[in-house]
Amino acid sequence: MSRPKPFKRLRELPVVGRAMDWGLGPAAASDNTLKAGSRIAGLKVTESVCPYCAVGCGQLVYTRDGELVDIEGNPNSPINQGTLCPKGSASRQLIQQPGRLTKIRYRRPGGTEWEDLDLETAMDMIAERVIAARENHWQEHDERGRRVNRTLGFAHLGGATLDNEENYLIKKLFTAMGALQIENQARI
Amino acid sequence: MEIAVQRPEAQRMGFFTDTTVCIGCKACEVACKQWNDLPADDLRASLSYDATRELSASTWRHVRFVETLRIPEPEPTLNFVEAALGAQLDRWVFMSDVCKHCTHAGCLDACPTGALIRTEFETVIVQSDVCNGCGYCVPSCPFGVIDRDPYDGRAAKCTLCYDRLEDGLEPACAKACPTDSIQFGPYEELVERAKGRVATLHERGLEGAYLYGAGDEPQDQLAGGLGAFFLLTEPPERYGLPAHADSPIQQNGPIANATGVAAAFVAAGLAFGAFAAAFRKAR
Amino acid sequence: MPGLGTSFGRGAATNYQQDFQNADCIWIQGSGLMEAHPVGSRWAMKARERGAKLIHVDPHFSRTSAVSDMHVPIRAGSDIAFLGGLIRHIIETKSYFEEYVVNYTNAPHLVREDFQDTEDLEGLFSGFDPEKGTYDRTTWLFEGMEPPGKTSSAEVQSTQAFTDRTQAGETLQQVPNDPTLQHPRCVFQVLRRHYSRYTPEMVSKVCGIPEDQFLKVAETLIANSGRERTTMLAYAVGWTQHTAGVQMIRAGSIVQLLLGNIGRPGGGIMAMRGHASIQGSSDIPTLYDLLPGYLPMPRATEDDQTLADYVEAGGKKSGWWSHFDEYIISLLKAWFGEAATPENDYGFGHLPKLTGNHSHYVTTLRALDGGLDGMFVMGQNPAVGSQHAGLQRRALAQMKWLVVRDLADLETASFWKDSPEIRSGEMKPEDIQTEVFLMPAAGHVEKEGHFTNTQRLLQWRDKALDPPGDARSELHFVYHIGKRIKAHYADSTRERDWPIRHLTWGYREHGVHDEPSAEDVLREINGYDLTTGKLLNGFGEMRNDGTTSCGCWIYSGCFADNVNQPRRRDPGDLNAPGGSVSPEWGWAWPANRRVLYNRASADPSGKPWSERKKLVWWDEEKEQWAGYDVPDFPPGKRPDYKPHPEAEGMEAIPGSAPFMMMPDGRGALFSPSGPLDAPIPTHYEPLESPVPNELYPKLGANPLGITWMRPENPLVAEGDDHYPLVASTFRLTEHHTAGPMSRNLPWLAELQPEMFAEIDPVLARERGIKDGEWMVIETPRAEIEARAKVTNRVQPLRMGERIIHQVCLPWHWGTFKTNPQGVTGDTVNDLIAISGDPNTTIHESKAFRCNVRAGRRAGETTVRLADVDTDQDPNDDQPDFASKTPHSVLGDEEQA
Amino acid sequence: MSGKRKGPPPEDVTRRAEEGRTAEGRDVTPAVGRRGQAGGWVRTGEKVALAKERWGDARWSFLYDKDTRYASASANGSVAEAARRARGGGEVPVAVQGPMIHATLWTWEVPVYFFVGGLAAGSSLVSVACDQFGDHEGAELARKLALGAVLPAPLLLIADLGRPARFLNMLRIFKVRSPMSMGAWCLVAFSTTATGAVAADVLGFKRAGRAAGVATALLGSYLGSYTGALLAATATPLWARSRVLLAPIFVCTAAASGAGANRLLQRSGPTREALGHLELLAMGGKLILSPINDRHIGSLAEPLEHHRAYKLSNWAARIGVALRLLRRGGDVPSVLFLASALLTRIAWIEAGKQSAGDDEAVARMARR
Repeated sequence: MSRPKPFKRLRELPVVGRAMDWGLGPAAASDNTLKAGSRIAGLKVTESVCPYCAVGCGQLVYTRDGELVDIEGNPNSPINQGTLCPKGSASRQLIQQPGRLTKIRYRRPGGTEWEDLDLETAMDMIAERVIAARENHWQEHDERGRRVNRTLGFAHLGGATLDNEENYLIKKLFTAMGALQIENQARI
Repeated sequence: MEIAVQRPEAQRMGFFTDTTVCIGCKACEVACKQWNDLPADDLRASLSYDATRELSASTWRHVRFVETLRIPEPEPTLNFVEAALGAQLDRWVFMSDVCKHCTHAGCLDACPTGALIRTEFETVIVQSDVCNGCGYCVPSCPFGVIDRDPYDGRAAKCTLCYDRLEDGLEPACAKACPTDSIQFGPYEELVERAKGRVATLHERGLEGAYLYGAGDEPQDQLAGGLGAFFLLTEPPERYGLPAHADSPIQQNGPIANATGVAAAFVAAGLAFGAFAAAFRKAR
Repeated sequence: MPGLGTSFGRGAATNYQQDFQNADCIWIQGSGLMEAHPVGSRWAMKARERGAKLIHVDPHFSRTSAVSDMHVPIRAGSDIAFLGGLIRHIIETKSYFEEYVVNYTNAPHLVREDFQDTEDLEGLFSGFDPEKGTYDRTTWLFEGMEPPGKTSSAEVQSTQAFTDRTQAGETLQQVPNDPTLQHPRCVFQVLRRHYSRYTPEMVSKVCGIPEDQFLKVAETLIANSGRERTTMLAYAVGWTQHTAGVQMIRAGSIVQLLLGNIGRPGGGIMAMRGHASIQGSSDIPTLYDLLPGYLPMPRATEDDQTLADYVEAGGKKSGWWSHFDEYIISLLKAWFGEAATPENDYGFGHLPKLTGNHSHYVTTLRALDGGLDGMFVMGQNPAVGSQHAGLQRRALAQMKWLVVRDLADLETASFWKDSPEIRSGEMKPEDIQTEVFLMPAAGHVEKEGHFTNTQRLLQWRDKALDPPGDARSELHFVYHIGKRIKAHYADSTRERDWPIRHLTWGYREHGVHDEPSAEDVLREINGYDLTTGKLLNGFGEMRNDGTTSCGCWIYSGCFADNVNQPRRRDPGDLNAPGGSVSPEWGWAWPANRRVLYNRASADPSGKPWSERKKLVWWDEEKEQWAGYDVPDFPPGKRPDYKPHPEAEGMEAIPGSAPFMMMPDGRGALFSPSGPLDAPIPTHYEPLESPVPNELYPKLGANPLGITWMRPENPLVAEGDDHYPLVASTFRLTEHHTAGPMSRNLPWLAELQPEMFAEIDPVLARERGIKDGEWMVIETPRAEIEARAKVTNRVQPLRMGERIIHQVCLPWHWGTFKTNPQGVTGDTVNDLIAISGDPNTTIHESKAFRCNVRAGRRAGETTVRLADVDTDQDPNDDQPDFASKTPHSVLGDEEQA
Repeated sequence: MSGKRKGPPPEDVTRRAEEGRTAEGRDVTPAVGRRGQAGGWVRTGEKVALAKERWGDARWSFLYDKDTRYASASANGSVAEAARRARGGGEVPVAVQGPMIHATLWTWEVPVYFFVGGLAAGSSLVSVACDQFGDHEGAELARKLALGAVLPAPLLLIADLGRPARFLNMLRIFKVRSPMSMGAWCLVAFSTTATGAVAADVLGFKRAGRAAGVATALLGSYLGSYTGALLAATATPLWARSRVLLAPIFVCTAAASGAGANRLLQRSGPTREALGHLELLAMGGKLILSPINDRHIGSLAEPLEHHRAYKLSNWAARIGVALRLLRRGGDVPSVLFLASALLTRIAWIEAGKQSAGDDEAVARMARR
């Protein structure tokens, strides 16, 4: 194998050698380079937890004026110590994903396209429908005459990426309404 | 000296990528894209589990999946079934490839605009505000790292997270790596640690473990020593790495230039000879 | 996770992920640890660098296998044969940890005389009712025990899923026992006989694992267990998703108990769960059969008509469950506040009652039959992620309304517009009468709240920014829907509306969106002392007189001292002895214990088994338990404490019995009234298996395995040679479950852009399938196409004379994408029948039969179901549930 | 990947699909990345919250600390030896799993530039020779030709750039090490002196014209040869292994093309004859050097030898030489030599791409 001896020798020569380094060094540095720094310096940080698998990696969320700038691992977390897997590393893109919904989409029965719907209207409509489903399918007693106070008119299927607080309210509200078919990913 | 940004307290920083603890998760690829805000590449069918296939202008970390499993020849014999039944599934090696930040950097030597510079951390970066996309760095890299973006037109590659380094942060890939296969730190310490790792693996019987790009005698160095070096367990070609490499300009430039200019003068001599002959005859 | 619950007392991972580093051997089976939990495997990799051995038992050679010391290819679904082989080997070579087994497990207990084993009954235990397809479990009890409750076991079967309502009413310290383990009816001897035929040769024949490889695994586990060493077992859905899933986990638990690995550092069983808060969503369940804290959902039976009945049936006289009444009463107080009084049974009677199985698949069929008005789907994608996804999509089309909440559009919300059934013309948008509300949800950084991770660790997320536009958290959604519903019923006087009117709903609102305070909800979950108004410091402070409230008893203490404990962020000194526990980081249930049953890390006298493996010990000077972790034991209970024969509650647990959730304080090798399908795990084939059951040829699959014999859910008939291959699904690191969280993210999509199938070279050659080209995978339900990956990472298995080929399928793809850089692919779940484990109703997706061929599929994936006639009465939800095994059971044989 | 893609990049398509979408208080532009640069470098001088200073988060390693057997404290001498074992030996011991290196992205503009540059360089040499032997008219014509040939060169080079608007950055630094930099400067200087020479000629400053011609020719010696050196100083096996003879071969074709072009246009009989000798010698040189080089680099030459342009260039050269030796064909040989010169350059560039894509070849080269 050949070694770059001629180059090395050239570089050791008095004048020519210096010339071999022309164009390198400080003259080449650009303004952008000289002002390089991480874009998260000085930003607000919030401690969070990765939403993907159940490992529970700590995340640091850097934001500037209410906009998401960066999500990376939390070095303090004894579980992940700053590391993240590819999904966790992509979680900024999860939040800022193409196709992220910001408006309600409504599809009327038999409809062929989505329509827009105002949030408050949608909430009212949904409440109406849950109430109707409860009323229409209310069972006071089962066929053997035992008290069951329930409705099988509507169901819930939740992902296991919901917060415990959210699951708690879901279970609490729907159970109070008499719903039984409350399920989640744990079985899927 | 080559260093373009002078900061007195700076020292050489590097990557040590230990393939023996890599689980092939590709966190480094995504963490790099996230931090550097790089786009996904055009979709490609994957080979093995490797859909990225190679380093590119928008993929600065790339996990290679080294298949050591051979699919038996499709001979319709009983032996074929036997071979498949008995196949040893003991090796499937992953290696997170990255720019080597060479001491003798081919891309740096080649760059006509000064877009490529050596930083105070002795890493090699492309200054995106300077690069005009001449493309000469692309064939000048003996490791197939730097590439010119087919849409954007500028060359781009790993900066060892130069911006993060400036603020005392470790590079995004090294930070993300769940099993610390990618380790980052002051170069000299890193090399010492890597050597210790090789020694440990040898003690454990993994004789094939070696460092690619660090800890070599001067005559064996790869490109003068690699700022980002690797611990490998198979011959380098399995990972798409050359057994030997140097900055092509340092290796071939002086000779090629010398013979070229010499040839030009020979040509001039011949021209004068031809003219002399022709004009003598005419006279 | 009843497999763990019935073995040890709590249905959750026993240790914590960082504890992998303290293991001497990590045994991964039914899990792709490195693929599915890359960061969790960080600690396994650290263990490896500390000298631990890694063993991976899995149908295909994955990234997990690549970094393990040993990969053992196994036929999907044959795990119990393998585990039974280990149990036999450990017993026969006397390699069990004798002192541990005698003192900490129920090995010495004597089983009733009328108990008959599968070895006597060709695969069935005594008490099987061939008519109902269920067991009367009376004969499984220990000598002198009476069956719990008043409810017949058939009814228990139909309502019990996921609950730990087990061994109710037992008082066990009087059980006759033989500490020498010699009595022929003692559990140890029963176990020994039960597994006597699970020889290495049999393992090889059933699982396709060569004998020497099996023995190497057994020897490695044995060598790395005992006083000085511990082995940790990691499993995941590779075990749960079988019709004998609970039994697989039970079998793994038995191995770990025999080796003495439970309750010890670097030991135990890590149930590697797949979603950010899937542990949390069982703890605070959105599950039909549970109330928070694993309290069973009341049934319509006489057991649960009144609070007193419910407590009597659910509580236990000894062990921790003797506090049962405190938990349910405090829960009712949390929900109904002032209105819950002793006079009205705290409103207990108003809770809806179960009469059968109302799990997801039952509900799906109900919907399919037109019996469901509407459904809320929050952060879920059943059109891809649920089994028999084609059926799911058809069921969606039968609902009146559907509310889908997610970050972006997905298959479930757009089933009426863009799905295989729409493309095939089977369904037309104009004909689908489902009204769909697709609501934008808030992302994990756009709301606050907490997740419970795989190690029972509650971790709080602070909110970093507001959700965009009309996106809102689920908390916001449920809270504000709740407000509307409460307003609607505010003036009602009807009895049935009592719970809604009195439901406590007074959470503070903040911000421009009137977001309810998540911390207020967490405080309610933690519970209050209603006499002082102060937050409870733990479940120990709870009372049964209505003076405490608590939304989830196992989480009580998470807001102790008015501090949001899950928000604690001090990792501590990781390098200190025992520092890996990090007790000040977040908060783990129960009572911030990081290693469950850690009393077992000390010997019966309270001394650590060894210096190397010390975790919790008896401090004689301070007269209490001490250690690196919070002791999972009454802190002042002396190790030599012996209960009085008449003692009840925790008083009945001796100082040497580490499993205080169990009535006898001992780990269950034999589970008399735990799982419904077996007191000791027995090898059953998957519902769809291409081979007969080598051990019990007359039986085949789990006789209690649930399936739905409906035309839309066809199973491969026995003897049908058209589907000779075993298929199994697995996860890829680069994608997440049904894909909405990864397939539409360009950074992840590019890493695994296409659905593929891994097959071995022999099969590929037989079928003319070429690497990288298209292939079709076919089952009676559907056919899908995928890129072929012909690789030795999947091996043909030799099982005796037979050679079995396996097809390994990652399952993350669906047919819809939100942006041009997203990726799509055929849905594996289109292939899979709905079925269920009898205990959990978790389906069998890890082993089913299929066939493959080269080329592309002919039509859309589930087109073969288009003409199936569905004619079922939607209200007939009882009969079709009862388990009907497609394989012949003994009763049929006798008739024939 | 090929050199340049038309149309917007995929992530821009994704981004544009969502243009105009707004959400109260939040920027909902999807985060799908931007090409060609590392995102957002800003120096604020402030600290990064919750990060340990001076790379503290990267301290060895969180994972494999002293409580593991990860690495022994002291390494023995076997480390360098292990690497030598793995990397030593002349043969590649295993199947190569590429890709190994990237091929050049240059398209047709570059070989054409090489051609016109060579032609210009050759012409500049001819002009000096003409002056020397008294054919000043011929010299002026040669100088015009040199200028004419070099004029499109910058345009070709600019067209090949990924960012043509930044052409001037080529002159941002003077980098002796980089053949590309030196070539760019040389091209500028050559163009300047060539323009000066022609201007002087036209304005009647004969002596100045001649002096500028000499300077142009001196620069031409580099302009005609550096292109070969430029290729040879890369990692592409075919080029790198041809480092001794590639530049001389390019000089030969440059001289031949310069001579050929001039011969077609020159009027003076002796000059034409001299140019005929020169192109014959130069092409002959190429025909001799090329096979020597091919043999020297062995199988690495295959992509070149199999390339159609290369075969054509050789045949053009051979027929031209034969015709010239037989004194037949009039101007045809000169045309053939020009064609050969262009084809040679095309062949070398294209074969270089193939060579770089041949992982086995790259691996083999690195072993020897």
